[in-house]
Amino acid sequence: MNEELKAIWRSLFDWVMGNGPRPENEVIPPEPPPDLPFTLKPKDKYSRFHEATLKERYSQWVEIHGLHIFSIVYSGLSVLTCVVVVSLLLATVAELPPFGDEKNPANNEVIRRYVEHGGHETGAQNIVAGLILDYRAFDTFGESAVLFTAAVSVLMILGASRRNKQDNELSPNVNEDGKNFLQRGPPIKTFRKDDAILRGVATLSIPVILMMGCVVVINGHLSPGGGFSGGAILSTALILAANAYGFERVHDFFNERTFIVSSSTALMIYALSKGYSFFTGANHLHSIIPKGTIGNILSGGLILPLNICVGLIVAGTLYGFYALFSEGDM
Amino acid sequence: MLEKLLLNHYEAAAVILSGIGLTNLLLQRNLIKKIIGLNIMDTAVYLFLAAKGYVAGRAAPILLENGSGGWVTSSSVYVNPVPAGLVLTGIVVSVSVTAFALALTLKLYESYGTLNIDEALLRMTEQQEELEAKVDEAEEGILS
Amino acid sequence: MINMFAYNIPFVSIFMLMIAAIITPLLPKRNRLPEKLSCYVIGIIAILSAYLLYVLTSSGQSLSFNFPMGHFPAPWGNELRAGPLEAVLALVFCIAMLLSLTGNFSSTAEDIAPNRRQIFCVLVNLLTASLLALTYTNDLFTAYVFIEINTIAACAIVAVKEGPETVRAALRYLVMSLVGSGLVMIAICLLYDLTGHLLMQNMHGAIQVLVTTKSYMMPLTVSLALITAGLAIKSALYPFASWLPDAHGSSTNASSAILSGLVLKGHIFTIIKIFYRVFGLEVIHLLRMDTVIFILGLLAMIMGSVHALKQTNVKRMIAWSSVAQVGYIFLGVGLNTTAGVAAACLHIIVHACIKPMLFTAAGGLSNAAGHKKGLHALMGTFYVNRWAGMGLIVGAFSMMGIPGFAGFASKLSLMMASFDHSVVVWSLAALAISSVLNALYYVPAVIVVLTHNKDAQKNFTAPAPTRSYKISMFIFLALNFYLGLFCMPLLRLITRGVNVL
Amino acid sequence: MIVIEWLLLIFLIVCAIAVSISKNLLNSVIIFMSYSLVMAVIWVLLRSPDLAITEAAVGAGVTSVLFFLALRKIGQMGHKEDEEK
Repeated sequence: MNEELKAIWRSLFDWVMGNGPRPENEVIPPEPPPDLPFTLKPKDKYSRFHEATLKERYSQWVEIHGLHIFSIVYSGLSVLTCVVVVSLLLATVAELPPFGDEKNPANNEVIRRYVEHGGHETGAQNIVAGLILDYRAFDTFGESAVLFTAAVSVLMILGASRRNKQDNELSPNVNEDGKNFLQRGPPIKTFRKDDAILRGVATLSIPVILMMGCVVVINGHLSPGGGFSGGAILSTALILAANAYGFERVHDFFNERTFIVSSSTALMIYALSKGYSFFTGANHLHSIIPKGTIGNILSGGLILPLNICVGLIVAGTLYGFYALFSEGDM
Repeated sequence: MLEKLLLNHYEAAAVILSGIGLTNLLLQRNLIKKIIGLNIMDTAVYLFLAAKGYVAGRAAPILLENGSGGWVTSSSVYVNPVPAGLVLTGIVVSVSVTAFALALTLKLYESYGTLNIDEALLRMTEQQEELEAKVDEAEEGILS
Repeated sequence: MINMFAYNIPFVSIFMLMIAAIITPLLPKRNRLPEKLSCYVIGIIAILSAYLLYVLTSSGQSLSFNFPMGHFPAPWGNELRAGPLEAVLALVFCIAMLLSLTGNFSSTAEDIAPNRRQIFCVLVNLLTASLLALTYTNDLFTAYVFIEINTIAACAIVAVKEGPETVRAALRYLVMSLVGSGLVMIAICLLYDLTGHLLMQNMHGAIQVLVTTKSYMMPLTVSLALITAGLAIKSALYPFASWLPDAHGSSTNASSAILSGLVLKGHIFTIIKIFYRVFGLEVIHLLRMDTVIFILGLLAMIMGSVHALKQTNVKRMIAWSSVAQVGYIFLGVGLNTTAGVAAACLHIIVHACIKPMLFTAAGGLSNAAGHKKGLHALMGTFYVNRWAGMGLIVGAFSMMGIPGFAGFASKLSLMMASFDHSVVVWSLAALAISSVLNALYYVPAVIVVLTHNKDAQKNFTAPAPTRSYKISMFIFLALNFYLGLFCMPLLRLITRGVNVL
Repeated sequence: MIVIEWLLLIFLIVCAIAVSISKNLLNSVIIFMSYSLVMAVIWVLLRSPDLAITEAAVGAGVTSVLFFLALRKIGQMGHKEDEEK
């Protein structure tokens, strides 16, 4: 028993060390002549049976299967992470106040004032519009600033790249060097298609979309919608026009300069009017802005002009994103 | 616990979705998928908020007319408007972030030809080594 | 009690920066007008903040006030809040931002193309506005919105220097930041659901009620953990700090200085505010978050320095040292006492003054060595640009905690704060080890810079440092010595501010 | 009504998982678009028409367009257009 164990252990040891099983009647090879180059010397006396050591086998195995196994382990770990996060959050959700119950802590005196006095305090029929553009207007101002930040950042990243590229194309040497230094992706193509169907549909639908967008923007204080969603609808009209008639036609009235000037001006009007209302509110001064009667189109104090400003900013910015992403320029 | 989860089914779905989104954002290696994961996570959180604002049997927060030319302003008629306001802000934030992240992704692809940040690092080090080797060769050439 | 003018300062400073950011794209690009505008606006706001600080503390007691944004009082509208701590942080943020901009005026011009420089100024203005808003805000959702502005602007000023490496670093930074803001958003939703408020003091009241009745403890714990984790990712607490050296090491010097000195601090101060004003120290202790923060802080102090030891690029070394310094701040927060938080705030201020100086100095030195950033390439650069060399030496001594330099003051106050705490052994040991490790990588840098190197010095062709560089470096050095020698009044001021927080 | 709610929620989760495991980026983006549309429907059910309009215009509209443009730029959208050109 002991001997057997020893033999098994021995063979295991040999396998790990890479010496292979030792034959019964082993003939030990003679020592190689000393004048042979060092590299040709056999590794050890069992060299005939030399196999790769465990380490070598491991590295070979890793070379062949490593990436595959790694990706499997990685996705397994991802799923595990996901399950852990989800179960933790589910355990939390199970203890939260019940769904749809009017006794929840969120339905408190804050909400009561928004609903009961929101109408005559802000003049807006849509309580949400009154909430975001009057009660909590600072958040909404921050939100427009986020959009502005993203717009200038995207303009910086993509707008400048296109100009540099053109410079590179002008001087082939630079381009060559650039290719040597960095392997570039496939060249970015621009598409110009003359599609009669698209053009016809666009001619019919662009006025409708524009009108829809304007209605959503202008009725922001009366019905669902408002500056942001209306602006997004307006920008889709611009995008459709750019697709159907080509960018040049849209560039005639809307280029980088107009974009910057219009969105900065609109944001400036927004900031100044909101700043006036914050200032008067905080210092308990009388604000000259009338509230109007609820339900009229000219009501809600600053909400209507603010919605129009936001609509302009959003339409310009989202179209700007589109133009920068597809053409790399405006 | 399961009963409560079934009661809070919107919230439960929202946290499952946000968990999936978070995992995608953290662990997907393709940047486009990371960004989609970000969007999934954000919308899931907004779903959670919107579900928290819902009160059974109440109307959307737009003032209704009562028969006599006035407005119904009882707070037991409308759902909670605050989550809607917060989510509106949040949607703008997530579209801005998406556009910015996509722009950076395109730029990364232009420079490295890959959508994977780690692979980009690998390529950068390879290219730097090549460049250094070239510089060394050139220096040796000058010396000789 | 507070005059009309001082009362409006928090609102006016945020709004001035916003309007400066909006107007900058319309300005002509010549004469570096956009940068001058940013500098002037930030300088004016620094003066205003100093005046606010004076008004709030001159009468002997610490005043604080709330500023409603709009016509509606607190739980219905947004609100800003200003106290001595907020004022002092706003002052320091503005000064550090101004000096980072002016000190790196020429290197910014070298690194960034003119059409990008204008956008860089827009981003800097927005970043400062968001930092001030994070400092002053009293509303959790407003904090979230400004954290997002901060995220986008911070990633964009990493990518403002052209080149593939910055894009990669910015993307990595962006992904980690977005994970962080996602966690913060989930936590804010949970807290809103539990309390029904978004305003900090109303949330505080509701949470106290929840804790005394022992209801919803599990969601409360989860939301606290999520919001802390989210902000810790953004402020590069150690296990989440892998993005930091790339972002801070590869960007232009001004961006590195701003990011390391200020952006991290804005998020850390938000954590402090949430701990103090939303949860309260007892609740934090009850939910065991102080222990977690303390342990992570200890880990960051050691591991940040260990990573910094391995670096050969000077900017990456300084960036990893930021990770260690963030660990010090979290150590103070994790002590969970007024003295601990005050020491953490003091370290925020000290680090906001030292780190931009170190980055500016490193930028000047590597500029002197012909834009090489490897440590060995800087040999003898002290004799080319003595201002930058002085900056590096003083900053290094300060980081090591040599008495008389700014870092010593904050380390001493951290030590004092941990004495009345049960974990004193741990924090003292970590402070000692971390200081030794700091010395291990800063001393060689100082020696390299001071070593005469005749061969290489002939090749240095850098222009002499500009006047703005000298002036900013002088102010940095002066601030450093002021903080090192006369920090006790400042610490008392901060303690008063923490008490009324 | 409750059945529809459940169906929509399950659809959302299936979409999210499909986005994560799909090999083709174009498929992922299209699935994400349908996810956004269903989310807009759910917000109508939750009495938040403002959100529904915004999500339909932004999430399903503009965000998806941005994704499509990005995919076209990196050449993952199929090559029909190239051939025509």
